[in-house]
Amino acid sequence: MADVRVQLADFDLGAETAALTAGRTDIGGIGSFIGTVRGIAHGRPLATMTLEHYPGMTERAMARIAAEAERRWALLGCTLIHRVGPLHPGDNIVLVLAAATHRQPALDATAFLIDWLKTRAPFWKKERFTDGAETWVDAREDDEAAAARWGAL
Amino acid sequence: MADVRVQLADFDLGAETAALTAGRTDIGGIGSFIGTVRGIAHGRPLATMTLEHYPGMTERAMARIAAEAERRWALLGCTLIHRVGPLHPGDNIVLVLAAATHRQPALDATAFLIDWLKTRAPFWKKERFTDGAETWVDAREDDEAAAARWGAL
Amino acid sequence: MDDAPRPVQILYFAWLRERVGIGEEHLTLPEGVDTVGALVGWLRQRSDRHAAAFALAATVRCAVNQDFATPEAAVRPGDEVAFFPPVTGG
Amino acid sequence: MDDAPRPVQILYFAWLRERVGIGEEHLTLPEGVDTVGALVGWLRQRSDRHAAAFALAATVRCAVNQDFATPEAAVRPGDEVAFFPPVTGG
Repeated sequence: MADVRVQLADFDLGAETAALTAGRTDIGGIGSFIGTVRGIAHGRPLATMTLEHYPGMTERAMARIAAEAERRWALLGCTLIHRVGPLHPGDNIVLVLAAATHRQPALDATAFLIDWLKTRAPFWKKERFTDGAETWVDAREDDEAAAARWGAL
Repeated sequence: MADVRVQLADFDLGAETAALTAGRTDIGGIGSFIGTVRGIAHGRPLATMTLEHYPGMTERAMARIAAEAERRWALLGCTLIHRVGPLHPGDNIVLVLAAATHRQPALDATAFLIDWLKTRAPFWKKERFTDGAETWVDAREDDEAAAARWGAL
Repeated sequence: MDDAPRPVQILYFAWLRERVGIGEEHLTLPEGVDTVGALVGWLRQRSDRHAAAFALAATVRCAVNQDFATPEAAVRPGDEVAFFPPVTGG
Repeated sequence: MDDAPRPVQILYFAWLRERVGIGEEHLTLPEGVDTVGALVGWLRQRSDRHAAAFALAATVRCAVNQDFATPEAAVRPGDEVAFFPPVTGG
């Protein structure tokens, strides 16, 4: 069963990895991805990035994405944490962890999970720049293309 | 410049990631892979796995592999740590970290780095089983195939 | 034996919420408004703000009862229907 | 004006080290032993242990001065030449 969370607080990569692997000797590889807030967006200095979500549906969508990864690969552990609320440059946004007996399923599942999280879980980013201007981030076509690599749900 | 280390001691994923990203706001994604010792090898319970290396050449090979990743992708950070000496089931063996502006180069570089570490850096694993039997691990053909995906050096 | 018709809970997120001006409304749908597409057409006529929110209908996504839904999807009394832009998390 | 010929430093790792029985030896190579392939042929004749170590030559890898090398690679006095099995790290 995957561990799926939406939270305001930051996460701790080391602690989450330790929790996933504690006391286990069946795991051979752990892939992870962390997405972070960059200080420049579209060439302009960013003040804050605010993450909005759809409480209820977001957690369901994340659990479904994790279940799909577990269906495709024999995962021994899977953690998805996505932050919401106001974030600042350098802050963590999202954590994906996938553990398996070998590296290939762990790494493939990690890539799959972040691709699908980006395109199939209801989160929306609003950028506020240092000059006060605000804009909702547009969906990227290459995110759709990356997600489509893995085939339809 | 990549941070490349061969060491007896364990590593700390959280601390290494923090060191890679400290004070930076240009990073958008960090991929990582950790390889760990499994408690069962070839169906037999493992007591210890001992990692041998070629001091000097190993560090050179790792630095070269990291430089090749930095040539292929615009990495903003890269850490390779490989442990040597006697390890036990559940222990960490190897850490790969790759940071970039976006997730795709970070994840691709992570996969590349572990594939090439496995096939181009001089390390050798010896397994000792709980019944006392010892054996040197054979190179795997699918590791060669995985490394070959990335083309020749 | 008439039951009072149950309203539909309508949710707006991100720039749809900002354009409509509210995050949530409970509306009893008239006869014939029984799909996502029909609901969008009906909502557009409720106010200038609704019309503005749905002006670019091609960029609006929908979920019915927390599952992604197409314009053809059925909407029934008591449903939770959400409208939002393409997602941009991760 | 004769210089004493400088020896070659030969290193063995993993099961090659175990079969040869030592991890390192310093040997002055005779005339004509000037490639990796020729060195392997010469080492094989030094002892039964060397012969056993190189019995499966196809599974032995080599590095000259810490760079992977093929049987055709040159070996010169003063070089560091290492023999080892295919690598299995990671």
